[in-house]
Amino acid sequence: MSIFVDKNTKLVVQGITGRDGSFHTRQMIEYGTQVVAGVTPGKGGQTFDDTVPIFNTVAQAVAETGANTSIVYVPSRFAVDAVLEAADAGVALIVCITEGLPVQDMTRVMPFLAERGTRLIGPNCPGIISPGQSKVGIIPGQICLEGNVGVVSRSGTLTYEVIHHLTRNGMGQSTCIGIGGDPIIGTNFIDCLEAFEADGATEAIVVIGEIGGTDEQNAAAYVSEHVNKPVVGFIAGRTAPPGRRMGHAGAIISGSSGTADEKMAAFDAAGIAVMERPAEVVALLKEQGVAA
Amino acid sequence: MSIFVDKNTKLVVQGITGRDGSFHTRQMIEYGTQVVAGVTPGKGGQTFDDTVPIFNTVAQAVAETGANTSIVYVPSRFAVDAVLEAADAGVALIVCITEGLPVQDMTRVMPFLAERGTRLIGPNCPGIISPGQSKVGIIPGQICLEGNVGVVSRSGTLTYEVIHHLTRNGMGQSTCIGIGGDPIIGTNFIDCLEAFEADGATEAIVVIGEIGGTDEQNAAAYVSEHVNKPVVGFIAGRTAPPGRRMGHAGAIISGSSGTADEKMAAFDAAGIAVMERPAEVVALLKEQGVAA
Amino acid sequence: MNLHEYQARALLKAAGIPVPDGEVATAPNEVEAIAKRLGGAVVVKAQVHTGGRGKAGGVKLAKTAAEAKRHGAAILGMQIKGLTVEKVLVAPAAEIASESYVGVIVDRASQRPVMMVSPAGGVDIEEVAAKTPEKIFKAPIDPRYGLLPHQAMELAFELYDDVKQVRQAATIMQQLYQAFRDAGASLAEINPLITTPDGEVVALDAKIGVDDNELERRPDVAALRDTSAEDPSEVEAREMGLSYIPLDGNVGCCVNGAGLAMATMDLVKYYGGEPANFLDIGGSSSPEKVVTALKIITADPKVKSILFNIFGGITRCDDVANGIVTATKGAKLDRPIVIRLTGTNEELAVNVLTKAGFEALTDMDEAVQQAVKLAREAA
Amino acid sequence: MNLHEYQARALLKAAGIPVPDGEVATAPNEVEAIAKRLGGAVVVKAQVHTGGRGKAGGVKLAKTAAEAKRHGAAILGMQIKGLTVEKVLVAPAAEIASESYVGVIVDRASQRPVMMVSPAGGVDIEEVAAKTPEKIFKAPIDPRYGLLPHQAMELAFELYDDVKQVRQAATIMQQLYQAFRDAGASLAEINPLITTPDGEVVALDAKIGVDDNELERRPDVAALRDTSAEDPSEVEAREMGLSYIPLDGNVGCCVNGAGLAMATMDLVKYYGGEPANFLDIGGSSSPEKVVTALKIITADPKVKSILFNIFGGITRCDDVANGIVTATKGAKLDRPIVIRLTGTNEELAVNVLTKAGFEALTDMDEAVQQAVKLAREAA
Repeated sequence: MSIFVDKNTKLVVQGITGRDGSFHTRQMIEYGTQVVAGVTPGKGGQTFDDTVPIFNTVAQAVAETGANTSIVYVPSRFAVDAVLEAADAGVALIVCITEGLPVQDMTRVMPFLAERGTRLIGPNCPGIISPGQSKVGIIPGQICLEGNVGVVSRSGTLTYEVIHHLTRNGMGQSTCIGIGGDPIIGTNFIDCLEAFEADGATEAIVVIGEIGGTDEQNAAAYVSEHVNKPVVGFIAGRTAPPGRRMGHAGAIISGSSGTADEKMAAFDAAGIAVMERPAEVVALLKEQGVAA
Repeated sequence: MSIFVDKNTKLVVQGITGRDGSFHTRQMIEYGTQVVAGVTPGKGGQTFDDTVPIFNTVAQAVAETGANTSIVYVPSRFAVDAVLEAADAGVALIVCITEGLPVQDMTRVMPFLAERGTRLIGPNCPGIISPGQSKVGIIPGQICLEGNVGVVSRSGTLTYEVIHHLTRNGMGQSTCIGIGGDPIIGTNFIDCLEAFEADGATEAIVVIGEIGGTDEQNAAAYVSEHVNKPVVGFIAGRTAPPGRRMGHAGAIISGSSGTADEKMAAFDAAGIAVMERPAEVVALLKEQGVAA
Repeated sequence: MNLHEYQARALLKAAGIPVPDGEVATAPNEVEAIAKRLGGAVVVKAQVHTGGRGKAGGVKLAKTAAEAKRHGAAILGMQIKGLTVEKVLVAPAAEIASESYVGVIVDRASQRPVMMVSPAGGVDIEEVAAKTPEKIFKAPIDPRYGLLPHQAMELAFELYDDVKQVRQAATIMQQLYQAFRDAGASLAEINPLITTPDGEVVALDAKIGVDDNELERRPDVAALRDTSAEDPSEVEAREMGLSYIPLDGNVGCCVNGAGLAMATMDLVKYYGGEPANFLDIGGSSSPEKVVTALKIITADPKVKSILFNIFGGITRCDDVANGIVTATKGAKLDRPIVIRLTGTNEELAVNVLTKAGFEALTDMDEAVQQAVKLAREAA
Repeated sequence: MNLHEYQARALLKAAGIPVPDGEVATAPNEVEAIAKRLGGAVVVKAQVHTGGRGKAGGVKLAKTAAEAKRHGAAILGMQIKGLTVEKVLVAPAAEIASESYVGVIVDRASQRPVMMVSPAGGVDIEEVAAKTPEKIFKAPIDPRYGLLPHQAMELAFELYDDVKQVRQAATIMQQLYQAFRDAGASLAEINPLITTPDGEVVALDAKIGVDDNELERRPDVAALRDTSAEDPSEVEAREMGLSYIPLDGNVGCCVNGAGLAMATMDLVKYYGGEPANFLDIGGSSSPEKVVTALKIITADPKVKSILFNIFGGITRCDDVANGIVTATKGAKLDRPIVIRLTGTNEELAVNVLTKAGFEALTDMDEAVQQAVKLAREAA
């Protein structure tokens, strides 16, 4: 088991013939993901790498291949419509890797998705991987290991760092999901916590947050009320100055709100074991009774 | 019993101090309608005719008086926002008497109301009356009689003509509702048929349609599948030329579609007794077993 | 309100859609001058608010400016379905490689705008829809989002294979939707949308119908109304807030309310007569409106009897009665009149009318039968 | 990207909001000339991207043009929170009857824009929100509909009793939202929105923050960027696609990924050091980016040791290694460097580095500890 993606994930790649799209499509196929279709307007009828049929529209791709998940690699100025197109075509899950989507556009995207019951992961995220089953995104497959720790993070490489520690210490993952670094994202911590709590294969959860916003505080409140599995947490940005965007559009301390300290305190109050360093993840999980 | 409005209707009048609003508010109060509030921005705190408190906003009116229904008499350029304001304030039913609302605006109003679960009657309609209980709109109260015939119509004075025949012949009405003459309206024939069918006080239904659109055809299909009560119908516009708007924005035969003949045929096929003249309403109802 | 082709073309052009050059002329000399300026073959097209111009001889191809002038002289002043041609559009004759249809309407059933396209363009689209519905492709538009790029692309792929043309058509659809929004239209269509021999996608003919309810807030669009192309009596009625449509019969009808007005016309027919018009004096009627209404009805020489049918609600019967008395004070009516009034202030009205020597009925069927009979006797 | 007050004022003015006159000056003479043109008392306001200008002496009232010139001379060139004042706004001193706050932000929690108003204007709104939250009134905006007229009226009634002022404020809110939309803003506020003694509602100070992701499609807004008001190293980094923020410490950090970059800074602090900067070289890094990154880090004299922390994913470790080698080929680094690399092409990278005489670590904690130690030794 796992959350959001698994062996039954049938993926359509939007922007399959682009630089990033083609590179990562090969990586995903190599990992074992069922990539059933690609979309590039005007290249409908062609075949990607002699294996994946290309369509002009997502609607055609879904109709012809039964794709249930889409991944968006198109450039930022086309990405909003790519997400809406996938939602209109009826896929259940959209993973948007592209960064640079205007936040006002996202305020219009979210109700569009809600009306159609479509889940979005991202934008500006590394995607999701359920080790041994399916990889939808850019998380390096070789650092992951099949197992029972669920990992959810607002970050990319910091997540890899944590996964790396887990894998080296024999702690496999059920699903690793990067929810993205933007102020408005499709899937938040609570969505993932809820899914991990319900997932039979997940025994413990690692939550990796950062400064900015109140998602971690909301996650903490959710954990104390609804999550019975052990949760371990990390917050990046204790040394970040207020008022500056730390790379991620969403990583900003506004006034005195959204600091790492406030988030760590919220984790602590909710019974989430808080790491001081990423390297502590394994030790803390063991303390919570998780076996390597 | 009745549909949509009854003794428990607590009405807020939007535009209560305007020319039409004040005139019809007095008529409604005289008829016995519970008019609990009025709204005119800037006149909050005043009292209409020493009896009805006036508020600056519908939200305030609803909060202070528990109004559950609103009627809109404001000029057409303010009417769209008046409808949205009432929906935002949480009333369950909005009756929009005002005519002249742009149809493209209505395409945006409808999903707004749907999201909030608000029913709109109109725009460009005479409103609704449940004789002996409540009158919300401009249908003359003195031509109505309490009883068990439900009347629904796209027209105003043509409806009065039919009600007049019913009342003069001792056939009272459960509710008479004018759904409006515009191409896009909040409540259509089917909504009313469904409500009349479910209403214990209604024993028979009179449907008064006209040329333009396919609402009557849809109503006919609905009647044959879902309505067990006797239904009598009339269609105005058998002599109307194609391509011309007959007063109502919605009363237009487009190409060869939306003609009176096609609608009458649909009624007939659905087992709806079709009047040739408004004066036949009583005789046809009696044929259907309705007692005077 | 319908726009002329040349007005619709201008709106589409302003929205960025490629439209061939073209100018409007009201005299044959102007036609010739425009044809000279354009050079090459031109098409001279009657600008009237009706379909079927081509069949009626209102669209002609000219190889030379002189020929264009001759066509202009023939078409200007021509009658098409009862309308006089006051203006012609002179445009370059386009070379056509393919013809498609692209249009957007407000769909009553789904309560949304719908973009429709068909590779079978250049012909009556209603016929295509009736005979080969599989050649019509539709995208419902959520007006809160507009026509989304992927929707336009999906439709455009139904028209063309070449991705360059697909993108051009998709852009045109988005521009067409924008023009539709900006004009407050209930319909905006390009028929045909052509491809030229060198592969460009171009809008050859355009049609825009504007929602009358939009005109108050869009004075620029309202200014496009061409009253010279309308029946003067309709213009006068509209300016007084009356809704009037002339017909072919001989019983002049004056009614309050559109539904009742139609039902009155139908009843005239039912009793063997023919209505001369649709006329709704509206809800808040004043004696002045009634005076205008009577003036318009009596100006129609086909009218042999006049029928008033008033169900008082907001409309006060005495207002109508006073209007009738005022209108007939100066000159006695030269045609018989039948007046039916019931509802608000009925008694006052009957009083006013009786004093002035008019009879007042209260039953609709009775009044209609009488009016039909009088018209028949007068004919 | 933050706009200067004078830029924000111009956008609000363009949206129709009443804003007092005012011009920008870069020299005391200009200040004097503007003050003369305006006549009467003026206010001279430092244009810098930070709050607390007033407390820092960056906002001064002048009764005469000569006094304005003196204030201009004092304020221009002044340092406020590390930023040099290059421009001042000279505006008429307004008479104030009341001060309110009106602002619109994108609210992360509700994923919508929210319009906020408070009758307690002219002060730090965050303080108002913290101490007297009952004085803040909010309306969530459905971006598909915009700020609806009734929402604006509801908020405006919380600010004023006079219906004329209520309508003015409601109109200003709708214009503010439009400016917010048109600029691609994440924040747009008027603080204070004042009433004048004769009852007019006027925007006295304005603040607009633009979403960087909007700049590509809004060249007019992007053109408002004032690089003279920024740290030159930040400008250079941004132009190379790097995300760089200078800090006060002495360990220069170069990391791929924002989260890992923050975690690296935090770990520096954890092991007793102080990070000199945040620097994210991004996902698709090239050797060129690494060269620029090293140049920016070494240009900071506070930096005593340099720390690379790279987790290869899309970023290839060998690209980073080659960048380091290229950057140090001409001139040897004058400060110690610690390099941690793991992930994609790790072995290639170690090879490249070893050949060039660098040591390569694979553990983050070890690398950070070493960099902290080296900085401490160098200090």
